[in-house]
Amino acid sequence: MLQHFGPQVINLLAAVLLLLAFAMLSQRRILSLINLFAAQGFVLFLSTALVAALTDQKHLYVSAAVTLVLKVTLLPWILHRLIRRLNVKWDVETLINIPTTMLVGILLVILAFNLAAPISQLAGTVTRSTLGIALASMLLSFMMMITRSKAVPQVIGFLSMENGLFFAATAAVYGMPMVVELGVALDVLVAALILGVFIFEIRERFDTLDTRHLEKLKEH
Amino acid sequence: MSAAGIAAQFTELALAVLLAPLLTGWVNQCRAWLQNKSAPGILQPYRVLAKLFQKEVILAHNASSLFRSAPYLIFGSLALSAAIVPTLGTDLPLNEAADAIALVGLLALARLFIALAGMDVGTAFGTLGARREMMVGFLAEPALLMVFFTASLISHSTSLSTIVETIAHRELVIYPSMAFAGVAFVMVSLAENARIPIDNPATHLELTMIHEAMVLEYSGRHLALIEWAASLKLFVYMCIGLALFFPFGIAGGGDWLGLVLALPALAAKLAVGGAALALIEMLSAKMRIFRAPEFLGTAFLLAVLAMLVHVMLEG
Amino acid sequence: MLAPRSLRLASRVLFPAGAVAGLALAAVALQAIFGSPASRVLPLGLPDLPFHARIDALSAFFLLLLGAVAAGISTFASGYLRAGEGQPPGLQCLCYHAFLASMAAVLVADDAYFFMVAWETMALSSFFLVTSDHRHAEIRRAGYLYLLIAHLGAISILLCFGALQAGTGDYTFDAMRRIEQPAGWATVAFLLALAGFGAKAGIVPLHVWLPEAHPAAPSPVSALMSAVMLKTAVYGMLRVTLDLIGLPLWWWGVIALAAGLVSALFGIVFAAVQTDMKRLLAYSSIENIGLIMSGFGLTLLFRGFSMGTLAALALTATLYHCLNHAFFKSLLFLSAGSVLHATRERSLDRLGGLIQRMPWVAWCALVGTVAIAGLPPLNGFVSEWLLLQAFLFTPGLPHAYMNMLVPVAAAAIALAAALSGYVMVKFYGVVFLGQPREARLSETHDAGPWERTGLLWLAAGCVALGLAPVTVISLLDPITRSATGYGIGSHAGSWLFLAPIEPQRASYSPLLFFIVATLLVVVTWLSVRIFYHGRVRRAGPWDCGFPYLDSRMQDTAEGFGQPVRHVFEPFFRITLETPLPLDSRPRYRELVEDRLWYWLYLPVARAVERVTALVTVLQRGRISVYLMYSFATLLLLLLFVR
Amino acid sequence: MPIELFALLLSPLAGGAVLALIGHRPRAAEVNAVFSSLTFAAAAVLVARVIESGPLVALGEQLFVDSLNVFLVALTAFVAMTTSFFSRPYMRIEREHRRVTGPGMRLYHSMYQLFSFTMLLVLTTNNLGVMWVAMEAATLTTVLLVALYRTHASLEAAWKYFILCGVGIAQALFGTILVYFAAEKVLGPGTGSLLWTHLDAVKTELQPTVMSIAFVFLLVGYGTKVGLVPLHNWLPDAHAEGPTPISAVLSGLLLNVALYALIRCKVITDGALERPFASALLMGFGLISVVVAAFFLSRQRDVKRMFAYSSIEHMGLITFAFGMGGPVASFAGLLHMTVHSLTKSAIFFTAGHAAQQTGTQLMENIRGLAQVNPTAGWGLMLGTVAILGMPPFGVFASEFLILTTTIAVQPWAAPVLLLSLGVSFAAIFGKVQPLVFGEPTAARLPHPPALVPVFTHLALVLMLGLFIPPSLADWYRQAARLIG
Repeated sequence: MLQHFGPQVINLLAAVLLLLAFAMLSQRRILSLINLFAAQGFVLFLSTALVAALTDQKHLYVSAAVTLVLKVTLLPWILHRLIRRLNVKWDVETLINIPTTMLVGILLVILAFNLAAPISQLAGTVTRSTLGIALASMLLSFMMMITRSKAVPQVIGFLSMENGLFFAATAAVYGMPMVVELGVALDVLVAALILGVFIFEIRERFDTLDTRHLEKLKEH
Repeated sequence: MSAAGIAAQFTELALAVLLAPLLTGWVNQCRAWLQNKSAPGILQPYRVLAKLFQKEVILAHNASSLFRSAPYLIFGSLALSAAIVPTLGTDLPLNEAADAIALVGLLALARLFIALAGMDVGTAFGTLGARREMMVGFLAEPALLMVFFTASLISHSTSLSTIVETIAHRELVIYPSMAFAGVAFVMVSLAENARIPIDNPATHLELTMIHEAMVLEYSGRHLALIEWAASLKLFVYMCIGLALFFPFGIAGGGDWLGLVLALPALAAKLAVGGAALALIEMLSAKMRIFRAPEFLGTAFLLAVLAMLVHVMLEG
Repeated sequence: MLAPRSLRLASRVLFPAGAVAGLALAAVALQAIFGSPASRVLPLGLPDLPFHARIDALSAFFLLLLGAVAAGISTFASGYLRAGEGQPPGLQCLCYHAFLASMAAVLVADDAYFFMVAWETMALSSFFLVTSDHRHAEIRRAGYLYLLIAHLGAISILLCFGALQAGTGDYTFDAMRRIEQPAGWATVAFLLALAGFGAKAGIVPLHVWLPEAHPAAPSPVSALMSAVMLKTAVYGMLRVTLDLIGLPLWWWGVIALAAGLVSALFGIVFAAVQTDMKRLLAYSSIENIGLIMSGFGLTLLFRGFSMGTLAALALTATLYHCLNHAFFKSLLFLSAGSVLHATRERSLDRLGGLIQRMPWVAWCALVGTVAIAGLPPLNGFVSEWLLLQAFLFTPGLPHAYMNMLVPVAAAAIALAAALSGYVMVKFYGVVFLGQPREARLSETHDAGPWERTGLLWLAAGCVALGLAPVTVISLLDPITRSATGYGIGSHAGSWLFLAPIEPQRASYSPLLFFIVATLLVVVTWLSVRIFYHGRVRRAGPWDCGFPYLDSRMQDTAEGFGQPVRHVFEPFFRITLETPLPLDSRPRYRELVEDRLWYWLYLPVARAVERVTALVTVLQRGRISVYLMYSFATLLLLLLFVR
Repeated sequence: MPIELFALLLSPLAGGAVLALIGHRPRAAEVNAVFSSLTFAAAAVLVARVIESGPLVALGEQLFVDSLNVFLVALTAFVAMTTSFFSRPYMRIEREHRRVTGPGMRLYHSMYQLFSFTMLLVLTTNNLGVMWVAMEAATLTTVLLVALYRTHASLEAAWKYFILCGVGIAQALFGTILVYFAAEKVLGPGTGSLLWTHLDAVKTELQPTVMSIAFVFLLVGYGTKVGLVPLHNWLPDAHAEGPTPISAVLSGLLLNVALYALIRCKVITDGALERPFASALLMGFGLISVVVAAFFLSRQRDVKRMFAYSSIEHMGLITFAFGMGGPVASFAGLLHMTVHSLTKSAIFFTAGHAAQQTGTQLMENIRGLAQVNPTAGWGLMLGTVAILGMPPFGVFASEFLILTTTIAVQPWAAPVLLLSLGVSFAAIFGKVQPLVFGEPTAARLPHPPALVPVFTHLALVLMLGLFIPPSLADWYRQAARLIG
């Protein structure tokens, strides 16, 4: 039963992931943005666990556990604490309005799909069709970083891009070797900590988190 | 290098040095007649020289050793140029030593020293004269060189004797290029010898004088030597003119008879030349100093034209 | 050795050692001219392109030139150096000898890498010397301009070597000599070489650095740069065209001739209006380099039409003028240096009457002036005479149009020579003769013993080169034979008479000429002395009876240049400030500038400025824009990949 | 596992840990120097072993050292050591000027050692995944150092550096995943198919389209770290705002390490694809970088920012050389990497010292360095002359080789390269000359600067310019053959 339904459930999870990426792209409020990020982490955990079950790869369970701990609980908690300490409740300012970003997002998805098409035929893994979706979600989060002017949304965009990459790994190759998975997870954690430190510093020095003030270093 | 050649060389030199003031006297004589004035006599330049040699030399306080040695250098170089130009015979020992370009260089050397001497005492007129002399110089010298080049293109050689021999002993051919060169040469010699259109030899009018301004500070025997050198320069220019354009009557190599005959021929030609010079001076008026470059520019242009004409027509 | 503070060590020991080394180099070179070309591979350089060194006749001649002139200049420098000016003496001494060594290396280099290393080390060490007194802003500007144009020249020389190796990848000169470059690549190589070496030699469009850099350098250095460094550029030109390219095309000669003539006239006309002693000499170097380039153009012209003997004559004239210019220009620069050192003054308007205080320097400078003006007994005249003789033979060219052009070229050369006489009278008259224009000039002292020996060595060189042309030409014979296949040394007449082709055609004997001239002068002096008494009385100058004569009534340098400014008006860019008639404090100022600065250099600078403005748009500081760049690159490449 | 390789990786790690504890104490700088020297010693022994006994594999094929990366290991360890010597007086003066606090010093020293550990790990690892992790760790360690002074500008620079490099490195991860995906087809799952040695052995059978897409992601990823032009925007800010030793190490070493990673991927991709797709891309990006960076220079007012742009230009030149391929070009590329690192770090030392003396990095108010402190002034002048490719120095040697091969391989590119080098010469020299010469504005400093490293570097570069020892030459040739 698992072998039969497994691939459809994974495709479903991939679709949910893509939906979450779009949602984050169109989100205006920081708090809900963080919750969406947590949701994305949870979906990633589910898919990794499912793939581990399907192909009984031991190290995938470990990586699923790490994802659960890191991306679903620890990082969102850090971000929430950060928002509370900075008592920042304002909505997310975007550089170009939401409808145009959505349009561009769709174009990106189409591009990602026909780019991933040749690769997925070759993929022997059961979840090969989800590679396109993983690439699409990565490009969408990249897009989110570009269009957001506040520091925190950029950080969240960066972390969701890492989620997209993890999903691509599981989709294409049943996850990277263990030592690489752990290394990447460690890097993401350290990156998040450093970004937190930075946001405090910027807030203290510039007393605003709008990156439009970070523009003095340029050629006159 | 025959004996006749050496003899011709020495007589030429002695002749030039002794007869130069006579030629200047003759030119002044002709000018006076043309202005129907009575001239002071043909030997007047000799009396002036004799007087000046007796006089005491008065030197300015800051006159340097260059000032005192310049007259001798100028006189020596002009005497040498007189020796180089073939007036009596063409077989001259000094012929291999110096050719047309060396002659022009020698005249330029004389001009350089007289200009430096003019600037030495540091008076306003001295430097003024030197500047004007050098301006005339830097336009006249290339013109003279181009005249010589036309002649050497015709005779395929720059040594003066060969030029004279080719022009004198070949059958009479009308060279249009030599015509241009002749006109250019006349204009250049007028400018170089400070004759009327560029500079008036007779007056000491401060603003117009070029040659006189440089020698203002000289006195006594130095002034004598400078005056003598000036007349020697006129004589040299006359001889160059004759050698290039009317070389008939100049003795060939090594025949004594030709030498003897050449003397009266030279005297006659110089007399005619002197008269022609006086006539030209009478007909033209002195130009403003800033018109001098145009005058000499045309001379330079004519000389270059002469060469082009030679290359195109007679090439 | 690096930076000894002690002045004594540098000037008493190191510079004379440099002079002795120069002499030794000259001796070795003299002997090497006649020997067969010796080549050796040095252990230095790139692994697969080690330094190749080779001395053949051409490089031996220039080494001789370098050694002889450097000997004189080094002796002068040992007396010239004084503490407190610019960098510590040790550093200057180090750069000076590095400069000499790199020039020698340029002359012996036999592969592109060694040549380029030596070439730019020469530029670099001379840059440090030029900016030795770097406290003044205009000296820094001059140094910068000099090194920039030198570097751009080096770039075009590197491209020229690229064109010469024509795809074989072998950058040794032997390989370049063997392969037969296609005509197209050979022309590209020639034009690049002309641009590269022209930039270093100071050919007109690229000459702007020369009048800035030479005056900025201390005098021995500017003498060395003017005398020898410009010649290394000529050597480079000769090496590339006559040796590496094999048979040159005739119309290359026309380009070189035109460039040479324009430089000659341009250089001398600008020299006439200068009021700074060393700028005047720098501009006159441009004129002499113009003469050398026109001689080189003539050589190519004859070589193109394979008229061997005439090419040999033109090449002899070119090399002879290189040697002469090295001697008399360094003599003049050194005398200007002594004047500068004695009076601390470089502008001509504050000098004058120095012949009384500095007789030694004055008389050596007179020898230099007569030599550079190209007047008979001395060496300037001999090379000009050879050049004019070469021009006289051109009507034999098969190309009708050429026959017309070359006489005009001869006229331009004659005009340039005459003008150089004018300029030198101005230089000598204003500096040494007349009344001192500044009160403090009265306590100047003459040059020290070391400086005098340097000046005398160079003056003796000028006289010797003037009086013994036939021996010098026989020295040049192996070079012309190797370069053009013919030599005029064998039948250049007996030791006394110089008759390049045959005696009837043209012959000149400087020795006989000099003896007869001195004889005549002595005879006149004696006859005047014997026949008439020698009474002399000192009194005030006559000056047409005007009593209140003072030093300001003399002609200033600017005044002396006025006729040339009037005659050659279109050459200059003159901005005139004349006072109004009712002006209470009338001020007359006339600024003479170089048109090329506004036509060529400023437009290039503005173009670079515009492109920079365009490019800096990339870096406007917004992080989202930067992210956009990276995103766009990714998408572009992905589209491109499929 | 050979002892020196173990020591090579362990000593910086241990140093990082130790200095994390005692980093703020006055003696910390000496400890830092000791650890760096230990690393360099280990590197030297490793070099000796690799030269005479060929490439070696260790730790169950996780670590791999051949002649290519051992040369970079030696270079990295050497420059890290000399920078630690330089940073001793420099940071003490910074601390006295109260620009850095106690904890800041601790952070500085520990991060410095961790940074050299990550670079050495990137160089010696055989596993592409671990290489990516180490590269990301290198970015993380230097981000905090760039923001050490906590000024507006340094925070902004650090933020941009982190975001741009983070995003770039993410692309590289996707590229690595695709490589692993392609390798899995041939070598089967497990860590085996990520090991470079295995990939190298089997690279012709890898699937071409996947490899080309993978290379695109890798190029954008690691290209951002190398500072190729469209992706270069973070580099000038990061190199100009951090403390000088960090700018020197960033400019000198990190760029080389990133390029090394890119070359490892290029070797695999070129093997997989018949047509030289990867080389063409590298050449394109290299040429654009040289031309665009050259034109950035004439508008600069900050000395370290100007030399950062010059680093972009030189990295573009090296990428162009490696893009051309062939033994001579690769040899020139490696030589240029060496001399560029040595000269650029020397320049940053002197420029940093000058900035410290005058208290500002703006070039208008730094004047007359040669008067106040001749060694620093002449060091900067000679460094600038060297970096601009004036012959007696090694930079000209490699530029000569690159240009001569360009004339042979791509004749149209030679004038473009030379003109941009000429423009950069005009710009940089025009700005540095008034710095060194002229009336002095700088004040003397309490502690004499440690300028010995500057002159050791310049001496090495001068030696490489005039005489390349044969042993070094063969070593470079072996490495060049590896690159192909």
